[in-house]
Amino acid sequence: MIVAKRKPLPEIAANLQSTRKLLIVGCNTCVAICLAGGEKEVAVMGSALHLALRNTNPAIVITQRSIERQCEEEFNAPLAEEIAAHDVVLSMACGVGVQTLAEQFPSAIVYPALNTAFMGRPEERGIWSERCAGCGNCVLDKFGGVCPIARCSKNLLNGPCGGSEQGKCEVDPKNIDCAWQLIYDRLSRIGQLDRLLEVEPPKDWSTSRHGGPRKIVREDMVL
Amino acid sequence: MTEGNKIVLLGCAHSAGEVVADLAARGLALPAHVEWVSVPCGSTIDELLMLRAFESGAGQVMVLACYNGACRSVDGSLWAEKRARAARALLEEAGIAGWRLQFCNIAPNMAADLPQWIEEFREPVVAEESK
Amino acid sequence: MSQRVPVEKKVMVLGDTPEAGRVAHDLLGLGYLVHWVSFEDTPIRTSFANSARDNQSREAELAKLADARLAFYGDCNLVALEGDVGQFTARLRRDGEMLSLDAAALVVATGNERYYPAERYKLSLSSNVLTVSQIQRQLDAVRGAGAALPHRHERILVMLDLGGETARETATETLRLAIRLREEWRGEVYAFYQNLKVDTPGYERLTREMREKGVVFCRYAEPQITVDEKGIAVAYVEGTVRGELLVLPEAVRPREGTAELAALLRVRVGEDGYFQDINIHHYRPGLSVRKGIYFAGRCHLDVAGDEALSDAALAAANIDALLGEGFLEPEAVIAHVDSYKCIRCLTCIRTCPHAAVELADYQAVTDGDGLPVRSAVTAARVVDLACRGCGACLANCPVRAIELVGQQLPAWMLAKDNPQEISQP
Amino acid sequence: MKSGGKLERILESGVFAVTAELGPPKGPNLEVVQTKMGLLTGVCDAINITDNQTAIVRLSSVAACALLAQKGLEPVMQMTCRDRNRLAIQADLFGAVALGVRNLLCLTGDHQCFGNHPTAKNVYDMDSIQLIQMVKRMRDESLTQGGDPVDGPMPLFIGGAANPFGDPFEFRVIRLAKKVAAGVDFIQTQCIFDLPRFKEFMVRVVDRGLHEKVHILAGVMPLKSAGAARYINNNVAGIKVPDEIVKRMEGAGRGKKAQAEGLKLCAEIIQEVRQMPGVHGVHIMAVEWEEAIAQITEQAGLLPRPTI
Repeated sequence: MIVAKRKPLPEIAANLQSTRKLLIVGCNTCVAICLAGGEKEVAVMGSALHLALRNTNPAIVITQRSIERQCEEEFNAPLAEEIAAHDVVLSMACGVGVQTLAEQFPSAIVYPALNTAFMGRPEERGIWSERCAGCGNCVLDKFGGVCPIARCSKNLLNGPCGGSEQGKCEVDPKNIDCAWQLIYDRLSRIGQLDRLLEVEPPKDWSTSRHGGPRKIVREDMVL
Repeated sequence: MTEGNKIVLLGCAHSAGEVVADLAARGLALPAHVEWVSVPCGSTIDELLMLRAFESGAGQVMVLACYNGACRSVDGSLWAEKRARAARALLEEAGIAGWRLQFCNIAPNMAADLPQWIEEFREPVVAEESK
Repeated sequence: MSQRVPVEKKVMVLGDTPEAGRVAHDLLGLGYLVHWVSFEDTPIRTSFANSARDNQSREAELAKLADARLAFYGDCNLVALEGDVGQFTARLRRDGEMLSLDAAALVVATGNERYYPAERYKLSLSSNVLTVSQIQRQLDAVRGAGAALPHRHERILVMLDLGGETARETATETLRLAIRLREEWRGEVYAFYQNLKVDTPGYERLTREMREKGVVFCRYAEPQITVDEKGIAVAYVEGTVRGELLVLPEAVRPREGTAELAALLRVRVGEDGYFQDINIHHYRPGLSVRKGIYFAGRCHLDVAGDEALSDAALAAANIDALLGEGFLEPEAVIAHVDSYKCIRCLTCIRTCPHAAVELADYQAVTDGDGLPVRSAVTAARVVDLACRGCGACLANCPVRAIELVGQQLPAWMLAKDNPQEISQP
Repeated sequence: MKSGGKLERILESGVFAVTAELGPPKGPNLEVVQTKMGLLTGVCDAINITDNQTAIVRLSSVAACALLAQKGLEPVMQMTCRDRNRLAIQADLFGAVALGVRNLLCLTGDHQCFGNHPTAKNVYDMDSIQLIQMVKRMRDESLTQGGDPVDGPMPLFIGGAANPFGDPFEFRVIRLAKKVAAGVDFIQTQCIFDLPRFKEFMVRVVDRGLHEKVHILAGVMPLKSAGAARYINNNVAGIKVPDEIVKRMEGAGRGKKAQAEGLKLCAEIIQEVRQMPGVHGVHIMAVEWEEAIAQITEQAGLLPRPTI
């Protein structure tokens, strides 16, 4: 899922000093699951903004809504009237949701309330970590199901570098596992260590963000 | 009670609730500016409850949970403490001094302590008012 | 509004220990059906007989084994535990076959594990350095043969503790052994201690008996033990005693697999590795975090033999307090999930300290004419009978899909939108 | 001859080689480079110029190497993958070769979080092994990474790094073998303090016959104090300073006495590694202490340097 985190309140409030009517729109999919932008966080944001603006903009009226998936126009459509009736929309979705609202409602002022961080999974309750960098050319078959692009600090394809110590990455030994230790352990476990003997050639980054904004067209779904 | 003078006590029914009942039984009602809100356990207390207490007009909020190891639901007091810390950070971001939210562990037999805690908690506000 | 749910008086007891036997024994006495499951192939019957109260004969206890209300399942592997209080289903594997057993409640009485703490004692065992169990076996063998024991040792040195605290169970055994050594071997017995565990039930009586029988007590500050060809020397605060035999208590530790079993049962293990967190008033009497699962004896407490049995009796009494009426009902305050708001994020399931939330398939709802009102959905569900109403799920739900039924809260807290607007007329 | 350079000639002739490290200044102050050049002249065979070492911005290694080449010294240009993509790397290599550089050390590069621009975007378009492979192809097949012909010869002696102290240890020799397969000509190792582990590493290297395919220069570093030893041990991932070395430095006292002990220790380590089969030279990394090189090489009996 997409993992995000709330922006600092002052950064959000700074954009709302002269707003009369604010509509906070949450998203009950990825960002709700990672406890950043679901209905509950929308309510917390509503209260926190009331408190933050109580001296500078006490008359602000805040309406709170949460919808199923903000990246889909169909789910956003019922909000059309309310969006028109508010000065500002504060989106608590990921960057995709924010842009969907902005695209769908061209005259609305839409601000983000979250910092969208990565594609990852919950390691345990309250802890999420990155797993996929969306490079557009999956290499997990070669590396025992551990991604060196997303999980090695230097995205090495012929790792590990010299900074791997006791299974940890030198960039942040407390929090980051050395992806190459994980790759080595996994391949050793499944009897595929020989895969690491080959020199992995430079990656074709054109399928990643480096090839420009990406689009997938499935011809049989398009008339 | 004037706006902003209200103190909300947000507490676990098993410990703080017993204390409040004990005080009432002795004819020692909580001061008028104190609103007592009973929750079943420290686990119930989240940032939203605390922020809303302020939003509803409280100038101060005191969160009361059992001592660690005395919670009927094991981690409730730890949860309440962590949540209070998170709410305090959020209040600070909103420009409200963190000391206005206080977390205390309490046991059912501490009826003698609570009124004193409330008094001490109010001190800075009283000092402010008398200026 | 009565929500009574009838329950069968059927209990599963896990473990092959005297305390497991005591739980089974007491429950049978109270008219319960008992499934007694052991993970080992050791004869469970011995445990049952050993658990007999002093005044009841072993024969009479063994006769009860024929009781149809008691079923034994030895050498089993617990694969999964499904359901909740009132309706647990244990999936067991025995001889490669799967077996399902139902029970309304469950008692864990798996005991602890003995070992010789060589690292802590910094002494290795030899022909003249023996553990309490080793000596006990020698004494029992002689006693069984009915022969008088030859006078073998002039002077026997017994350590009551060494390198830290001794568990109550092994401490009591050591005292008993010291008395037997006096009586049966008639040697001079010196008992060395740093801290006597005087709060252990029966300890004071035993130490008095030891003194009366002529055991000499010596307190030491720092353990100084020398073992060489000449014999053994133990230094204590007033001097040094030399002897021919050194007796050391064994230590206990959580049974291997305790953490794994706890994970299967979704109960907790404390920092010491035994079942249960330390929790002053509710969990000490053998209650687990989960309703309907209890701990008895040495799997969760540092207790000596008799005390383990009384703890087992307490567990049986607790179970009877829960199931004795033949029905269960939910607590006054319980959580409820709005299945249509739930986004299946699993947070409540991961959070519930009582393992009372599960992912469930909600059936479709139709009106009187059979027309659909709500479609089927998969969502979190709070098991009413297992919920303790703490509200941890509610505090963590990211979409506010959970409410506490039966709990009064101010309107400003529950408001779906912000309270300012709610309070405006 | 691959490069025709001095380092290659020395190593090929079987002489025990000495290379040393020169850190360029944090600005365009060429005097610093010239002073350090003076300190290193005659006491080593080639001079490594670091490339934004530990991710701290410094005068570029291309420029410093060009200056060395101009003055008739033998530079080893360090090139990391952190700051340049494959286009920038190749462009800089063309320039360096054109200005007389004949040795290249291919590195992945320290992560920018350790340097003075931690908010920078890193590149890591390629890793060090891919870089080695690319340079070899440029030299031997005269082709760029993209497959276009290279206009002019690329006589480069290709180096790589090896860290015998990183984890997983079993993989370290395999990774060295990958570098050899990719086309590396010489290896400079991470700083060696833990001699038993390095010895074990070299045994595995020799077992695989890698020492016959690549020249291994053992990395050494003089310690200035016990504090420095502890700092390296605690803060530099992939270097371990054994307790006995820390104790020895502690026992030596402070200041000049400690420095003298550090130099002595470094010379001793050089003598130890020189005995190990497969070690063809040493690489001395005296960070911001270039004056130490002359004393170390003197004490280790490595002077005078041959003129080949």
